Amino acid sequence: MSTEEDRTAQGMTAPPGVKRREFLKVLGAGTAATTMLGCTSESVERLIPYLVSPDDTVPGVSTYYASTCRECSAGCGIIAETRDGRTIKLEGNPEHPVNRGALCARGQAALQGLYNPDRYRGPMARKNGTLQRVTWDEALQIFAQKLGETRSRGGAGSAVFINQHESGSLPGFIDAWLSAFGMPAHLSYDAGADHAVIAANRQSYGVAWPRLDFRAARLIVSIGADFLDSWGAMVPQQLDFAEARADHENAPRLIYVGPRRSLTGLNADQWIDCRPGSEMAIVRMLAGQQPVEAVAQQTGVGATALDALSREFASTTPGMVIAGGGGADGFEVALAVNALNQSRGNVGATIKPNEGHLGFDRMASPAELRALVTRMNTGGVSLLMVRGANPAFTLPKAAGFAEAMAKVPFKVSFSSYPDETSELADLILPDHHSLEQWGDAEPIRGTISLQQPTMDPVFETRATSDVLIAIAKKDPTAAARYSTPDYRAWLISRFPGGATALAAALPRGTASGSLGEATTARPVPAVHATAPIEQSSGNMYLVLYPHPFLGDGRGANKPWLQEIPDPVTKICWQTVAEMNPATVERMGLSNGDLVTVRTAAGSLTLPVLGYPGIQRDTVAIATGRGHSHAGRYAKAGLNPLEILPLGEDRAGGLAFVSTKADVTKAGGYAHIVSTEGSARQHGRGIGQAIAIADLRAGRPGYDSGNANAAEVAEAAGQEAPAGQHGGAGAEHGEEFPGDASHAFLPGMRSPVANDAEGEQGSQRSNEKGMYDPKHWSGMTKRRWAMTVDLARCTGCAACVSACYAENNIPTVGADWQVGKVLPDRTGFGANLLRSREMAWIRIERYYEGGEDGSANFDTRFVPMMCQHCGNAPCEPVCPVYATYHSPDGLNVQVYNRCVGTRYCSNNCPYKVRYFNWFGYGEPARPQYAFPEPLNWQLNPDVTVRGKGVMEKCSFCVQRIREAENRASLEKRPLKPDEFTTACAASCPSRAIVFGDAADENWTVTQMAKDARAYHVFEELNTYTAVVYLKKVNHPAPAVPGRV
Amino acid sequence: MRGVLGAFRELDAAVSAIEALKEKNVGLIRVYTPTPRHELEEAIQAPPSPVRRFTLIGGLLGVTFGYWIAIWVSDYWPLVVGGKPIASWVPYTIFGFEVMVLIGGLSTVVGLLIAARVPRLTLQVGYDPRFTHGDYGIWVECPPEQARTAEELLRQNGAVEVRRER
Amino acid sequence: MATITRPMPARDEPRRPNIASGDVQLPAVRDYEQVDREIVGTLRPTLFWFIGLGVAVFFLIIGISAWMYQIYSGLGVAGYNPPVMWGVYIITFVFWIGIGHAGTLISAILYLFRAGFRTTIYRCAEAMTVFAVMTAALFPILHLGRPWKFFWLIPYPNWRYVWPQFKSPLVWDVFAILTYFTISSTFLFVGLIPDIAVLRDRENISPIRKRVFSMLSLGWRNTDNEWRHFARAYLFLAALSTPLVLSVHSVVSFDFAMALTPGWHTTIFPPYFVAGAIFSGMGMVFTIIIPLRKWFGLRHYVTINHLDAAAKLALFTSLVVGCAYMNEWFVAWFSGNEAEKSFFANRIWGQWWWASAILYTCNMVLPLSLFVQKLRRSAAWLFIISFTINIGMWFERFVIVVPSLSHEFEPWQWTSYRPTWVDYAILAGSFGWFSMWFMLFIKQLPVIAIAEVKEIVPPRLRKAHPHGIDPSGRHFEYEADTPGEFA
Amino acid sequence: MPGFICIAVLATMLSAYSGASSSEGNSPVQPVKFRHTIHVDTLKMNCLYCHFSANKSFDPGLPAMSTCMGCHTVVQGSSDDNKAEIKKLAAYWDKKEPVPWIRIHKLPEYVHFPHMRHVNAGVTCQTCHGQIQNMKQVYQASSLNMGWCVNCHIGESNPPFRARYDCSACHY
Repeated sequence: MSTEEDRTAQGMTAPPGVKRREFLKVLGAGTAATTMLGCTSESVERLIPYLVSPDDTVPGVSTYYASTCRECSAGCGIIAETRDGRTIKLEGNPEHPVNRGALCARGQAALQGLYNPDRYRGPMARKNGTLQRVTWDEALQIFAQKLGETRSRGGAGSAVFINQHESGSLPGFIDAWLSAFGMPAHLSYDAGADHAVIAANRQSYGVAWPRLDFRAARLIVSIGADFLDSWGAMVPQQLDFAEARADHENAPRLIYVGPRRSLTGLNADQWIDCRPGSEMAIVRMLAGQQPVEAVAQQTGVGATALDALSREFASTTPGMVIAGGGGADGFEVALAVNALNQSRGNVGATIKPNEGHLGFDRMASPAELRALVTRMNTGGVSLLMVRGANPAFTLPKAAGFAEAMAKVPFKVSFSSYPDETSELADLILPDHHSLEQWGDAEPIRGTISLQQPTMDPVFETRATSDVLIAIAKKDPTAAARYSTPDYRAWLISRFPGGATALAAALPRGTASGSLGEATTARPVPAVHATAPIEQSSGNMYLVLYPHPFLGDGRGANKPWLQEIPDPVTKICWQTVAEMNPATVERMGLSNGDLVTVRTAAGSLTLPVLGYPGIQRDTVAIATGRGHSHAGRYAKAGLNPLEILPLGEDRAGGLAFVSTKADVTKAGGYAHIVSTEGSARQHGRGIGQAIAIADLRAGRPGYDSGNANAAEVAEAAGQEAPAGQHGGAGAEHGEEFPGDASHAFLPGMRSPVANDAEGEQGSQRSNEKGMYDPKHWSGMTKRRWAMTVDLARCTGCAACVSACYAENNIPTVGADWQVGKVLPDRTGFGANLLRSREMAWIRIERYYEGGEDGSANFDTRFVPMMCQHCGNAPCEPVCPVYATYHSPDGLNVQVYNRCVGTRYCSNNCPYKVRYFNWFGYGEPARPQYAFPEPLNWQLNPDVTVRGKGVMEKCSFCVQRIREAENRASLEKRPLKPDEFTTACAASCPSRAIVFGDAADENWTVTQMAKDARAYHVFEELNTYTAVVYLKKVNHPAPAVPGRV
Repeated sequence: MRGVLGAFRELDAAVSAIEALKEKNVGLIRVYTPTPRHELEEAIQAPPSPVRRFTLIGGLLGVTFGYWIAIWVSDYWPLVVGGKPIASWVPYTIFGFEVMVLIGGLSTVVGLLIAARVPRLTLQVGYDPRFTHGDYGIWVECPPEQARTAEELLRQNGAVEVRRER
Repeated sequence: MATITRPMPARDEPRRPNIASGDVQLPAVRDYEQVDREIVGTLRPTLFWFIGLGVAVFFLIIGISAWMYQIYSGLGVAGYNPPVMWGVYIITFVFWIGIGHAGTLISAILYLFRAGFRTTIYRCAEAMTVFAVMTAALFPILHLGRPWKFFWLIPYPNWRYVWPQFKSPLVWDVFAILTYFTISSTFLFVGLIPDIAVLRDRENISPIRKRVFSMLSLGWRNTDNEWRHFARAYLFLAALSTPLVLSVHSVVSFDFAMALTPGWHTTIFPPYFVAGAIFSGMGMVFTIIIPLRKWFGLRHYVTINHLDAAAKLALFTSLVVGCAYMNEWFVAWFSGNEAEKSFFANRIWGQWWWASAILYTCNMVLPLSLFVQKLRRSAAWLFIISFTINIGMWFERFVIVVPSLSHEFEPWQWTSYRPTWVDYAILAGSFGWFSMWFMLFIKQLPVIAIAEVKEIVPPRLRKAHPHGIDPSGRHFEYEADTPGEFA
Repeated sequence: MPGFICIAVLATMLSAYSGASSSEGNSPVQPVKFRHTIHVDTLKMNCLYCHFSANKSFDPGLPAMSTCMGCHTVVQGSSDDNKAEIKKLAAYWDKKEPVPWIRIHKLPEYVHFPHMRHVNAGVTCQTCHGQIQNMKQVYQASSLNMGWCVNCHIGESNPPFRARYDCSACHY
C-alpha cells in the first residue's frame, strides 16, 4: 500500500475528463480490457508514455489505497485497488475495526458513483432559467458575490447549509466556516437513519447507537429492527450476527416481530406477523404489562404463538430486544424496548452502550427539515446550500420541499450528481466523489478512519471543503481563520502527530485518536405528530420500507444496484406493491395486475406482487426508486413517498408506517421484473437444512429435520414452526442421500486426475498431457474448490455485487438495452423478463413450508454459481473445446473459442451459464453496458465478453493466475489461504470459503469435511467442486427455556 | 472402329437377333435399350459387374479414416471433458460409420464411371438418339467381310433400320 | 433394378381391390414414346410456375434480411429466454432433417424391398430430400452466437493447433449431415443420368438445354454394359444409404439424448426420431406430389394406388411414433424420477398443454383415419392429412426442445419461451429457400424417373397388343385394374 | 464429399484472417526515429533501463519522457539526422507533450501475456521481438499467433522454456 506522497508525484499529463481516457487505456494496453471482437484491430493504436513516471506505480500492477466508505453513515474501511490510475475494485479493509474486511453491495457500488456517466462534468450556473457550464473561477465568483449580497442584506443568519450526514471532522469544519460568515450551524441529514431509535437510545443509554453483541445473546427479539437490511451499521451487525449463528450450539434464536418479513425477518427462526402499529402491545406483553389475549386480539396474532413467545422470552437469558420499523409510535416503542432491556439486565450484557457506534451522532431529524420548509415558504431563508443530501426526494411529497425551495432567492448545490434537489439549484459546485477527496470518519470512539483520494478526479470537480476554503480566502474577514491552502493541509494540521503520523497511518487506513467533537444531542423541534394508524381510512395498512440497496434513493443511478435483485422480493428495476398471496387472491388479483394505492396524500398505480412474508392486511412498497432527475438509470420504478402523508414520530423521525391505504384493482397488467422462477424447491434438496437437535444428535436429518421440529411443536401445543411438511422432506430423504458424500474428498482429487491414471476412463488414450499426475507441469496437484455455509449466509447479495465489479459483468436491464425486438417486453428490466441477467453468482431464495399460508415458513438462501464439476455435463457437448476441465480442477470457459451453440447451458443442471445475447461490451451499440466513463472501472485482468459467447463463474481464475505469478516472482510456492475470490472476500457473513482442496492446509479442505457438507444434485454424479454446508434451524423449544 | 448398327421396334425381335448373332458369333455385340430388360440380359449373358469391389475397398478405407481422425485429434492436444477418457472410442464409432458410408458411396460411383466407361465425349459412332426413346439397337463391331452377314441377320430378325458405320 | 411385372388380377375381382404395394401398375401408359412425350412435356415453364417461384423467393428474402439483422445485433433479437437456450431454429432444423428422410427411404429402402409404388414418386421424394437437407443444414449455423466462426466445427489443419471436440454430438451432426447430403445428392444424380440422356436426345429441347444436358448425361448411351454397372452401383448406393438414413436421425436425436436434461435423457430417442422423420417425410411427399400430379397431368403415373400404398406407410410410422409417445409417459411415471415426473406433468397438463395437444392430435389421432380405405384413396383427404402431419411434426420438435429446457432441475430457473418476429421470419425464409429450389427443379429435370417408368411399361412386341411379357419371355394378357381410377 | 471439401477449404481460407491474424513484418514509421541499434547495440544499454517493468509486470513498461530527457538534455546526437530526431524529442518535451508512439506488437485483448514470467524464466527479448538491437526501424518479427506461442510452451521450438499449455494459462 502506498502513502499519499507517492501519489502526489504522479504527474498526469492529460487533463481530467474524457480526454484522459485514451491515455489511461493504453497505459494498461498490455492488459487493457476492451471488447473481445475475435480479431485484432488493424487500426493504428498509439502508445502514450508518462511525461514523468510515478515512482511507486508499475504499469499493469495494482496499487492499493486504504480509505473510508461514504455510501452510508457506518464508515466502513475500504481498500481501493488502483491500476494505471484507475480505481477498479473496492475491498473491505481487513484491519478496520468496523467492517473487518467485509463490504456490502452499496459499498461495492461506490465505484459506479465515481464513474457515473451522469455526474456533473463541472460547475454549472443557472443562466436565464437553464443550468449551463461555467468555469470554476466564474462559479466561485458568483458564489462569493451572492454570499456578499446575502450578508450585506443581513441575511447571513437565515442562510441554511444542509449536508449529507457523515461523521469525522468535516461537520466541524463546515460549522466553523459557516460561523466565520455569521451563519448558523448546518443540518446534517441522513434520510436513511432511524431517528426514533437514535433519540430513544440517546435518552435511555446516552449514546445514539450501542453495540449489539449478538454472540452474547441466546434469544433475539427484533421488533421491526432490520439490522441486516439498512437499520444502523449493517456490515458490522451482519458480521456479528453471522458469527453468533455460526456457533450452532450457543447460537441465538431470532424471533422477528413485524408486519413484513424483511431480509432480517427471513433470517429469523420465527415470525410473529403482527398488524402494523400494534408493536407496542407486544412489547407490553413481553414486559408483562398486558395479557396475552388482549394482545392477540390487538395484533391479530394467534394467542398460542404469543403465549409461547412470552414464555420463551421470560425464560431465556441473556436476551436482546431491538426495535425499529419507522412506525408512528416508533419512539415510544423504542423507549419501551430499551426499558425492557434494562429491566432484564440485557444492557451491558448483550447491548453495550459504551462500545457504541458514533456514525449517527449529531444528526438532524426530518422534523428540522420540515421546519425549514415552513421557513422557506415564508421567505425566511436567504441562501440555501446543499451538499450530497437530496431532501426534495427523500421527504414525502406532502412536505412540499421542492415548492418551498423555489421560493429561496439563491440556492447552491455541492452535489456530484444531478438529483431532484440540485435540479432546483441556481449554482452547482460539484463535489469530488468520496474516492477522490480527503476526509476522515470516527465510527468508533478513539479510532480515526482515514479517507484519501485513490485516483485523480474523473471530472472537473472540486472538494467542497476546498471550495469553502477558497471562498473564505476571498473574504477579508474570514480569510484570517484559514492559514492552510486546502482541506488536506487543514486535516494534517489538526491530525495528532501531523504529516508524518498521517503518512504512517494511511497505509493501514486507521489511526487511534479522535478528531470529532463530543456527542451533543440536538434539540428535538416541535414535531408534526400523526394520529394512530387505526384512525386513518383504508382497507389495507401501508408499509413503506427502505430498499436494502437503494436506501433512501442514493444508489438509484447505479446500474448494479438496480439490476441485482432485492434479496427478499427478487425484484429488479421496478417498484411493486407487496401483498400476502392470500389477500391477492381474495381481491381477485394475480401477480402483475395493476392496483391503485390511494392515501390522503395521493395515489400510486403499480403492479401487485404476492409475497408470503407479509401480514394479511398490509401492503408494502419499497422506497428509493422513481427518481425524476437523478440520471438515466434512476428513472426506473416509482416513488412511494409521493403518497405518504406527512407524519412524524415523537422524535421527529419520518413515520413510514403511519396510514392505511385504499388498494383497488386498477385494471391493466405489468410484467413483474423478477429473477425468481419457482420459489419452491419441489424437494430437490438444493438448499438443505438441519435442525439443531438433529445436528447435536448426529442424525442426518435431511431437510431441516422438519418432522422432528413438527413433533416438538405439537408437544409445545403450537403451530409447527419453520418449514415443516416434513413428509415431503422424508420422502426426498430417500431420493437424495441426506448425508454428504465425501467420495471425491480423498485429497479432493479431481476425477480428471483419476481418469488420467485410467481409474475411471479407459487406458486407450496413450497421451494424457498435463492431466498425467507425473506431468512436469504438476497442474493436477491442485483442485480449486469452494464451500458455502448456509448457516452463515443471510442472502444479502454482497457477493453478487462484488462479482459484478470483479468480472466486468454487464447490466442488461435498462430499457434502451432491449431495442425494439421484444414488442411485448419493453421498459426497464425488459431483458430480465426473458431472464437474461448475467450475474455469475445469484442468490436463490427458496421457501420451505407455509404452503397453508401460515406465518412460519423457513427460507433458504442458496448462493448459486458455477459448481466446477469434476464430471461437468457442459464440457463434452461443446463442439470446439470452448469449455473443458483444466488439470487444476477448474471448469474453464474460453471466450474467444466459443462459437455460441449454447449446448453447454442446456446441459448444465445448475443453470449457471450466461449468454451474451447482445453486444453488451461494444460501445457503438444501444446495449452497451458501460457508457463512458463506467468503462474505466473494467477489470483489465478479465476479458470483456463479446457478442454471442457464453460466460460463467471462473472461480476468479484471474486471481488464481495472479497469485501464481506473484508466488513465482517471489520464488516460493502458494501460501494456504493466500488469496480468495471476489465473492468470498466481500461476504459480510464469511459464508464463502475458497481454496485448494487438494491441500490439507487450506481452510476449504477442513470446511468440506463438515458433517453438514453436501453437494447440490449429488445424484447426478457431477462431482462438484462447490460444497454446501446445510443451514442450521433453531425451532421453537418444546418446553420453556432451551432444550 | 467399324461395324453395323441395327434398330428394332420390338423387344422380342431384338432378343432373337442377339441370339442369332451369338450363334454365328459375328463380331462384338453392343445392345442399346431404353430401359434395362431381363430378356436382353439373359440373351447377352454378361459377367457380373466389378463395381462391388470399389464399394468394399472404399468402405474399408472410410471406416479406418473415420476412427483414426477422431482418435488422433483427441490425442493431439489432450483436454479432458466431463471426466471422460481423452480418446473414447465408443462415440467415435459414429465417425467410423459415417465416413465409411461417405467414402464407400463415392467410390461406388467412381467404380460405375470407370466400369461403364463414362463420361465419354463423342456418341456418334454406332449410336442413334432413338435408343433413348423407344427403340432397341444392336451394334455389331466386325470387319467388313463379316458386315454383310451381320446386316442380314439383323434384317431377318426384324430390324427396322440397318446401317453400316465406320 | 427390375420391377418384376406379374399377371394382373382377373376381371371378377372386387372393384376396389386392396392392391399389394408391389403390384402397382400403370395401365394408362401404353408405350415408351408416350412416357417420353408426357414427362418431357412437363418441363415447359408456365405463368403459374413463375408466380410460385416469385412467392418462394419473396419469403426467402424476408428470411435473409431477418438473419442479417440478427447477425448484426445479436441473438437477443430472437425470442430466447434462458435457460431455454434453443428455440425455433433447432426445432426447424430437426423438422427439415426429418423431412429429408422420406426421399432416401423411398428411393433406397423401398428399392431394396422391391416396393413397386416407389417407381413414380421416388424422384420427387429424392429431390425433396436433397433440398430439405440443404435447408436444415442452414440452421445449425444460423442459431450460432457467432455464425462467422461455424467452420471451427470442421476438422481442418490450423495454426491454433486446436481441433473440434469429437465427443460432442454437434460434431457428430456435422459429419452425419454432410455425409447424408453428399450421398443423397449423389444418389439423385446417378438416378438422373439416363433420364438426362433421354432429354438430351429429344428434338423439342432448346439448344442451350441440349448442350447442358449432354454434359450432365456424361455421354450416356443406354448400352447393355452401362445398364449392367448402373444396376450394380445403384444397388450398392441403396444398400449404403439404408443404414445412413437410420443413422443420420439417430445422430440428430443424440443432440438431445446425450444431454441429461429431463425429457431429453432417454434411450428411446433414436428409433423414435427415425420413425418420426419418415412420418414427416411422407407427409411432405403427399403435400408435394398430390398437387404436382394434378398440375402436370401425371395422375396416370402417380395413381391412387401409389398414394394408397404410401398412405399405408405413413399410417405405420404414425403408429410407431404414437407408441413412442406412450412409452415416454410410461417411463416418466415408472422411473419415479422427481425431475422427470414434474417435467412431464408440466409438459402435458401445465404450461405447454396446448403444444402437446396439437402434437398428439396431429400425429396420433388424425392419421388413424388412414385405416379407412375410402379416405386412404382420396387425394383430397391425404392432402389435408399431409398438412396436419407437417404441423404436428413441427410441434413434436417444439415439445421436445422448449418444455424440457424451461422446466429443468433448478426450480429457480423455470421460465417460459416466446418467439419474436425474427424467429418467424427466418422460419418463413426456410420454406422460401426450400420451395425455390424445388420450383427450379421441377421445370428443369423430370420429376418422374423416365427410365424406371419404362421398366414397368409393357415393351413393344411383335405379337398383338395388349400384353405384357414376363422374365421368362412368356406372354400374358394385360389389362387395367380398377377401371377409371386415374380418370 | 464435394460439400465437405469445399467447406473445409473455405474454412481454411477464413481462418487465415480469423482470430489473432498475423501482422508479421508490420513496421510503421514512428513520430520520432528511435534507434534501438544505437541504444542497445552501440551503447549496450539494458532493455530494462527503459522497459522498466518487463520483469515485474504483465506490461513491459514504456519509458517516460523524463527518462529520455535524462540523457538527451546533454546528448545531442552525432550525425545530422540523429540530431534532427533528438530535436523533435526535445520539442515534444518543451511542449510537455508525450510522444505518440505507434504500437507494433499487439495481442488480442483475450490473451493475457505476463512479460515478467517470460523475462524471469530467462526468455530473451529477442526470442519474441527478434534481433531488435539490429533493427534500424522496429518491425514485428514474430507472427504472434497462437501456434507460435504454443510451439514454445509445449517445449518444441525451445525445450528449456516449456510451460503449461493449458488454455486457461492465457485465456481468461
